[in-house]
Amino acid sequence: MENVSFPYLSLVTFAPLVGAAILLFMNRENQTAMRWVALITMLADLAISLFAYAAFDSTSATMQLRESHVWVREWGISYKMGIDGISLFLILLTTLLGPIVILASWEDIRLRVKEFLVCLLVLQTGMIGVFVALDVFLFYVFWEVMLIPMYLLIGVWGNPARKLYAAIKFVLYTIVGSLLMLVAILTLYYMAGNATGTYTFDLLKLYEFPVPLQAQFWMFLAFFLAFAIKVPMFPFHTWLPDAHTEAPTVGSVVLAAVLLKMGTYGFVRYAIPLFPNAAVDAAWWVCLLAVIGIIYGAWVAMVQDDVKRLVAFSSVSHLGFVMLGMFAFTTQGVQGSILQMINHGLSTGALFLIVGMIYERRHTRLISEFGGLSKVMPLFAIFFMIVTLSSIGLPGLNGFIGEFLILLGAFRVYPWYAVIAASGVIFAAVYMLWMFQRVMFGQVTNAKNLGLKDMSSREVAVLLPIVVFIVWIGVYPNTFLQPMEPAVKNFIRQVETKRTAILSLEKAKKEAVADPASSVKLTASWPTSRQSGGEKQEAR
Amino acid sequence: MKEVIFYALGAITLVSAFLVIFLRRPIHNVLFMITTMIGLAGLFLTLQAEFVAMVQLIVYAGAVMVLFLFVVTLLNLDEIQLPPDSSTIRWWVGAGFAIAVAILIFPALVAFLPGAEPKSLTADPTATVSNTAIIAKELFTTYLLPFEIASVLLLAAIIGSVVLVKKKY
Amino acid sequence: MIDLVWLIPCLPLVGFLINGLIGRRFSEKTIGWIAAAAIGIPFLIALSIFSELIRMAPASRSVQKIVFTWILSGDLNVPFGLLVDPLSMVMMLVVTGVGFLIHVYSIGYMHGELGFRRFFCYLNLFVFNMLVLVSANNFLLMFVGWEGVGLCSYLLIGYYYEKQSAADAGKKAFVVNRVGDFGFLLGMFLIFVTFGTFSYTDVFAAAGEKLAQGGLMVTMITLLLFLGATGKSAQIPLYTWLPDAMEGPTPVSALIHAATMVTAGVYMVARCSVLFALAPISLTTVAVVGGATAFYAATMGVTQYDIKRVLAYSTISQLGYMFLACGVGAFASGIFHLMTHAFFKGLLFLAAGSVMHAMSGELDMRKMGALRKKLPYTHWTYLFGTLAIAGIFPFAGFFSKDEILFYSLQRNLGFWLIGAVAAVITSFYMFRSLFMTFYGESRVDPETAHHVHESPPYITVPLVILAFLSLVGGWIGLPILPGAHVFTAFLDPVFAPAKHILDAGHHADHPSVVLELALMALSLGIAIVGLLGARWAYLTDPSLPGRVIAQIRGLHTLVYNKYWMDEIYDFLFVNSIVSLSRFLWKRFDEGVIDGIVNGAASVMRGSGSLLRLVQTGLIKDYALSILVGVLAVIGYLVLR
Amino acid sequence: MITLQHYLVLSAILFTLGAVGVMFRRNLIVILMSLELMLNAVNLTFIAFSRYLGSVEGQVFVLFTMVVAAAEVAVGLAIAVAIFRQRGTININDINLMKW
Amino acid sequence: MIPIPEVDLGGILPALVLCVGGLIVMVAGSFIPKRAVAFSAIVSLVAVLVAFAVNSPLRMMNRQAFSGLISLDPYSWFCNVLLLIAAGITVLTSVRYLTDDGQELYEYFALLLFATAGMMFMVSANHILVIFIGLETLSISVYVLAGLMPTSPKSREAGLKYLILGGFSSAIFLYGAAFLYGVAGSLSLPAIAKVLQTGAGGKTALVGMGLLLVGFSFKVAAVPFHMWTPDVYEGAPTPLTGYMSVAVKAAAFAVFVRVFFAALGPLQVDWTQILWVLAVLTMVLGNVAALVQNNIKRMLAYSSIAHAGYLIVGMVAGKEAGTSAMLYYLLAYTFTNLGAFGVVALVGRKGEANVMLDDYRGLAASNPVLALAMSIFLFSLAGIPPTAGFMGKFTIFYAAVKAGYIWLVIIGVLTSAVSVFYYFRVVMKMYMEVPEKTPAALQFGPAMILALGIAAVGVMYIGIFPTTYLDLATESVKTLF
Repeated sequence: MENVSFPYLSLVTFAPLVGAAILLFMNRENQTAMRWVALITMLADLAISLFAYAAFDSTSATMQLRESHVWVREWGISYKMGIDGISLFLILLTTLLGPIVILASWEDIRLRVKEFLVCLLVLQTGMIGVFVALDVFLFYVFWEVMLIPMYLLIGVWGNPARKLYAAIKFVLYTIVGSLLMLVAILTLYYMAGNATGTYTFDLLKLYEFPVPLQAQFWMFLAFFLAFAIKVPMFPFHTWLPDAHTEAPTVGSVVLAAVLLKMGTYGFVRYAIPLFPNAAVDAAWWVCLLAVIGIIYGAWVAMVQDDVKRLVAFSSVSHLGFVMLGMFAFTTQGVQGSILQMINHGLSTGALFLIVGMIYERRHTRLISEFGGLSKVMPLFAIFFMIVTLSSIGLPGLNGFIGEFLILLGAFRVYPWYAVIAASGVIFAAVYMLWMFQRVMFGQVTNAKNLGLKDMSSREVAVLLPIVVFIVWIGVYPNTFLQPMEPAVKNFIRQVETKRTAILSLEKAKKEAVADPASSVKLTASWPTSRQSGGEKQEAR
Repeated sequence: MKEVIFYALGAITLVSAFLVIFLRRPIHNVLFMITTMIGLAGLFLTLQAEFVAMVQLIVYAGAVMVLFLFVVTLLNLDEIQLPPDSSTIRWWVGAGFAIAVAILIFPALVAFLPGAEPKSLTADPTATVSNTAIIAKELFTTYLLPFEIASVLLLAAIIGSVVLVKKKY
Repeated sequence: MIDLVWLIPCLPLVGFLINGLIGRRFSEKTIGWIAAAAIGIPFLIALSIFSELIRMAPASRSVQKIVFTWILSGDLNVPFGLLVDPLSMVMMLVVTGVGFLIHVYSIGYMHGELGFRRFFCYLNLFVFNMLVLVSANNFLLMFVGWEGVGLCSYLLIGYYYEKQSAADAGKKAFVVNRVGDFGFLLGMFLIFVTFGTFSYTDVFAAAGEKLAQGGLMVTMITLLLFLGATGKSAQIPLYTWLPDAMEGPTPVSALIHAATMVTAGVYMVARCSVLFALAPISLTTVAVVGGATAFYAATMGVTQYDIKRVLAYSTISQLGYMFLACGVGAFASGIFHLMTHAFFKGLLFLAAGSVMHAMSGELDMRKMGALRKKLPYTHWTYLFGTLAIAGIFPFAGFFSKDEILFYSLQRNLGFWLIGAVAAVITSFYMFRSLFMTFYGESRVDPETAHHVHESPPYITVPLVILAFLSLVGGWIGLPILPGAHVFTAFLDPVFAPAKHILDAGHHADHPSVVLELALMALSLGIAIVGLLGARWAYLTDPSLPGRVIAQIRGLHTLVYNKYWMDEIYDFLFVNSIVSLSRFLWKRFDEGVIDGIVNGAASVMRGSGSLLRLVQTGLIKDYALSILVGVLAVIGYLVLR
Repeated sequence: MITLQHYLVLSAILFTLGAVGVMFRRNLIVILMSLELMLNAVNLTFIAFSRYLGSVEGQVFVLFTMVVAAAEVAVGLAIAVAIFRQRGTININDINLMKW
Repeated sequence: MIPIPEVDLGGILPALVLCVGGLIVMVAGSFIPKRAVAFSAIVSLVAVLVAFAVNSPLRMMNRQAFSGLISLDPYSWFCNVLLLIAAGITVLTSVRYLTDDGQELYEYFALLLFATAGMMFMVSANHILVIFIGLETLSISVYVLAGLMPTSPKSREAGLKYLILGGFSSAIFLYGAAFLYGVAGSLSLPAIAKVLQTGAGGKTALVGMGLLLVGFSFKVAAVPFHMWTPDVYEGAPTPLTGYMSVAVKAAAFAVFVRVFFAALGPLQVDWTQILWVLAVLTMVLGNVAALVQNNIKRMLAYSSIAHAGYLIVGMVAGKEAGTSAMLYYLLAYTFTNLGAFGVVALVGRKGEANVMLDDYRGLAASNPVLALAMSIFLFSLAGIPPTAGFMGKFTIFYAAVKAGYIWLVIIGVLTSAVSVFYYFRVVMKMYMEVPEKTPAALQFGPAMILALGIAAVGVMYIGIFPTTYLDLATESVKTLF
């Protein structure tokens, strides 16, 4: 029997929706009141999430604060929520960014404010829902629900020139992947139900089902595609620069900070534990893509002349790190990977906020239009610097901890990948500092930049919390590492035990059949030489 | 004897049907349509479906074709010069398809052997029940429901026809 | 007192925070003295800890203080822990001591600058990071300081950010350092994979048993760490950033790019002496790179006219000496030279700054000369510094350099030769700069000459103190007399294990006193040769350089342009990667991937448009389509 | 000997003729007639089966078919008239406002 | 002497109520010409509601009536409910449309009711004759309705095209029925099944089955029998288009399923193959062709073709899972598409002046609620959770996965990814583009508000809480097998 707790998670998920409902009935002329309602909703959401954090037992690896209700009895679909150390901080990140995003859009968005705020609030619900869902179906619903507000954010409040292209590209990319994932989900559901007799979408029950190797391969592929697009991994990343560039500031912030984490989170929570053999076998390839992404993203970022685009490509690079760490299947790697998700959320989110601030003032994102802003906006320069350094991975700030753990974790399994990835650290410095220099340093060459106002107190309020966390994570990461450690260890152990269990199961099956033809087919399903990663894992 | 009647009626039917399809003047089409109907009624008779044959004559050859004729004259269709029908290539392609379908159906026709001999409608062949009586009985008992639905259908058709050609607007 | 060691790095941080967060309304003086105090107090603490340390038994002079657990992940446990042992003690004293003087100097030097507060914030932050670097008890924490000082170096070089060249130089420094850090990082990974820990004590204790003497692993580890060192300490091949770093304010050059940060590489190699001792190949590499850099940088020093650049190349060259020392196994000598170098190079830079200050920012020595009378303090202190760096007895540089040459000879004649040649050149170009600046005819342009005046006490007092140190700093390492070399003795507990390993290889023969004395005389002679050469060329016969240059024009151009190394690097790495990236972006990203994506969309739309054409609107076509369908269905059913 | 197949083949030919007529005539009225031909062909099949199966159901069905055919013709002609009034044509190639 | 046949009016009461309603409309309409439409609408609504009420006993029944010609079972009940919902909403959306034109075409409602009655006979039919006559009642009514708008040449043309092609397909259907009659000696569905189970019939049965399949495929607009759909949907009065795309399709599918499972079940292996191909063709062509449409009615027509494809997937999947999924899908689709066409009718205004995609530009700014409703419908059509459309696709695809048709499902999801493009294009027009000229305010009648409200709430409700409806669908198909 489930131990059901106070419904923190439902509250935290649906509180923004309540705010959105209130907004719907407000007078659209009264923009300030609407902003306040949205802000208060987000703050309330943050408060609830903090209560949830307080109620969270950080020593336990199990799913906590669980809620479970039957939803669609016919199908074994339940409304089931729960969090562990992995999702905990992603939720906190999301709720933290909520008020920030509202504040950041305070003066930026003047057109159709009501719809805008509603979109943000609905998006918030969708994002948190993805992180708390423990039912595959519920997860999928939230996963897709997110899509629409994001689509509108890009398409309605984006940059008029190419917003439509960017918006539809975003949607199509995402949906192709997620629909194939849907097929895999259905197949998994059916296979598990058929084998065990209980048809259920309950994730925790599906975890226990040993998926046959061949099927694992295909289903993992489908999940991989969906998540890799969302992450985005090279070479599925081309929607990202467009979406980021064309989206309004807060759109980019949410997109970078939280939406991209859906993909990586999907891997941790779904793709890997459900299909451990396929995941471990594919690790070599995934890591290869991740490493290519790291270098590729960095290189291409280097030559961008649009600030947002540059940051977008830097995301590709950073998320390459996340993937690399995750598929190393070592404690440090996975922990670093999860921490890096948070870090990327904070740093890149902040970068987009910063870019948004100068965009708001100058209405251009071209690097060449700027120069010498340090002179006119000294306070801004400080914040920008800190965030840039965090993004570069300077020790003492958050980025370093994540990247270091990832590289260390990956180094133990794939030394060469880690070596190449580590060189990405060099390029990160190159493109970020170069950009920083071109924007902030030098003489003020463009007369339009002379009269720019420094940050307002609102803008400081937007960035300050992020900067606090940037430093906090860098100086004392244990606040974040400790609660996730049991969950991460559990994750790795789970993958390993399930993997070996399935292998022995398949072996037994093969022996039982004793048919050479079928056994050849089984082993040929995936090149066996690729299992080196897994073997090293065992050896350790 | 039967063969002669069958082939004669068949020829009448097919030839006039052919002419219906290929003659250019609508009035001719209508007239040959009537002969087709009559030919078919004859064939129905050879199949001992007297009632249906009569209905065919009265309703089809009579009422329906008169309706056609009426419209043809109403619209002065004979006066209107329609351009020639589709080009020959299209024609042959289309006809080819149609004939192909017919050929494909052919095995289904010849494969079918329900019995060597035609059967009577009643169990007792000597009974003096007319075809009409049997049908009437069936129509008002077993097939009462479709019979009633047909009234709705006809009502809808009547309303429809009236509404469509109403000149009020 | 030793429990308070955490205050040493923390106070500069506090200074940084005070000035940074609430310093907006403070006066310049307040800011400056807060910053200086933030270094001065730690110096005093360090001194008291030092006194505590020397009262301990030599073997137990290693104390660790764990402040808090920093990273804890699986089997990875990295504390924020500080290590107090002779080596870190020396470094702390040097950093805080010299740092304090330079802070004081800066109060005068930076007077009236717009970013005065910013400058001191950065400076404090730098000292914090440097102290973390030297006092960390594990590799990862050292790396934090390591990157941190790199950052501050970046910020301070780019202090005049409005100058394109300054901003460029800062970025270059950071990026080149990152290349080195990349090696450091990988070295650390290998260490962790081998030892499962980053703690110095654990690693060095286990090194003997876990790593085979001269094995591949230890060689890789040390070479990678050394790559890090070359970046930070501006050795071949990663030296190019240091000359450019002179774009920063002069105190920065003195503190960061002469006295402290650039020596971090030496410190690191010395810290890992055990590992290096286990890897002969790496040691040789260190020595070769060090020697080569010493010579190579010296040659470039000869041709420069910019006084700070001369000093910059000389720094590179001197760092080469230190590595040479480490490479031949004389780690203590390396550290000794590090210390004396901090004194005299700090002094030289500060004096050069004083000249600059007087000359309204002029750096070109061709526009100086005969400043000796107008800038008496500066002249005398610069002279002291020059004498020290040239290795004239009894200045500090003499002792440390001589020791290095001595050990080099013991190891290999080639090392000694290259060191000696470099010493001649060093002596030459340093006196060249001295003579060009302070002696001979005045070439100062009249406008400036008007304003030339001696600097205020804020500047001169630190100069005098450093000049004093440049004189006496070497006396703690007197050679020959048994027991006189207190410095080596002090450091001995740190380097003993390494020495043990090295001595096990080839038995240590005690050098004869005669040889030692002869060598000392020889190196003094070398220095004097350089001195005389410079005197001849720049005082006696000022036209000589011109004629010599004319004779060897090609070579001169090559050296003058720094062997075109910057250009070659640009071509090889920067430009190629940039063009490749552009190619990837335009052709691959937008061409291939987006091409496929958009292409798929176009194919869809195209087929949609084609399908539209079927929809002719004609009933007969629609009927035909139905018929085709019938044909297909029936055909399938019948013919199957 | 006239067998069931004779009738079936005859009706198949008739059906094909009707289909061809629908596909290739331009005159709306003739197309409607062609439709009638097709329905009549079906009727013939039903009657033939009815005879050879000894089942009255086929004949009943034919009656309903006729009803439907008549209704269809009525509505069809009504539309034809309406269109003719609107556009002055019953050439279905011209009745082509909606396409693509 | 003709015996008095058993007459079970209770079973056909819902359809009778509708017929009576139609008659009242016709009679009353001619007496109060001024407000004929409003009155007829009310009468029709009442008729639909009464029919809804008297329909409920069917859920408990499982028997045959009228000498086995119709079967009264939960399946009929469910389909009747579907049809009545569709009819009700269509009545509501039509009111404004019919008065907008300044005409009092009250006959519209009568024909609508007759058509619905015909469908209701059809879906509960147990005999091909009843199916045929019901089908024709429906068809003839709809031919007329499609061509009803006297001032619109497009409407007339739509009626004509539908009539001729419908007649053509009816003939094919009948020809198939004739073959089956020949094989089985009867057209009662159980009788056919009984004969076919013995393996008799051979090619004749196959051909008959094939021709029937073509006939139904025409009605459900499966490729390549779909060609009429875009034209007719474009030309027909918009509310009716919605009705056609929902009710006619639902009825056709209901019968399709009943005939093919109840009567032609023994041939399942053969027709499954064909339907597999048809499903793929339909999904691909429908979605791809919709991509390039600029007229929203035409676009929705292609979209409805595509949806027919998804429904055929359900049929391919077969048995309880597939058919119950189809029923659920049809229910979801009913609300969704009627809502969408309601909005199209509303925006289209008088004489369908605004039916191009570009006419939707900036709709969100001028009519935010309407745009929101339209977005919900479009998302549901695209299958985005948590709308009913998503649950529908989900159930269908699951049934197919269960039956092992993974590839069909993959093609299905990929084509629905394609569909996202054109559905979102409308959203894009509404939210992200600015109109060239400021649009005039739209006239909302209470009927339209009610209709759209019901549709939108329905879409969301059965999407989020599908249990009840899934249960009903599953329960309903049980008697089929």
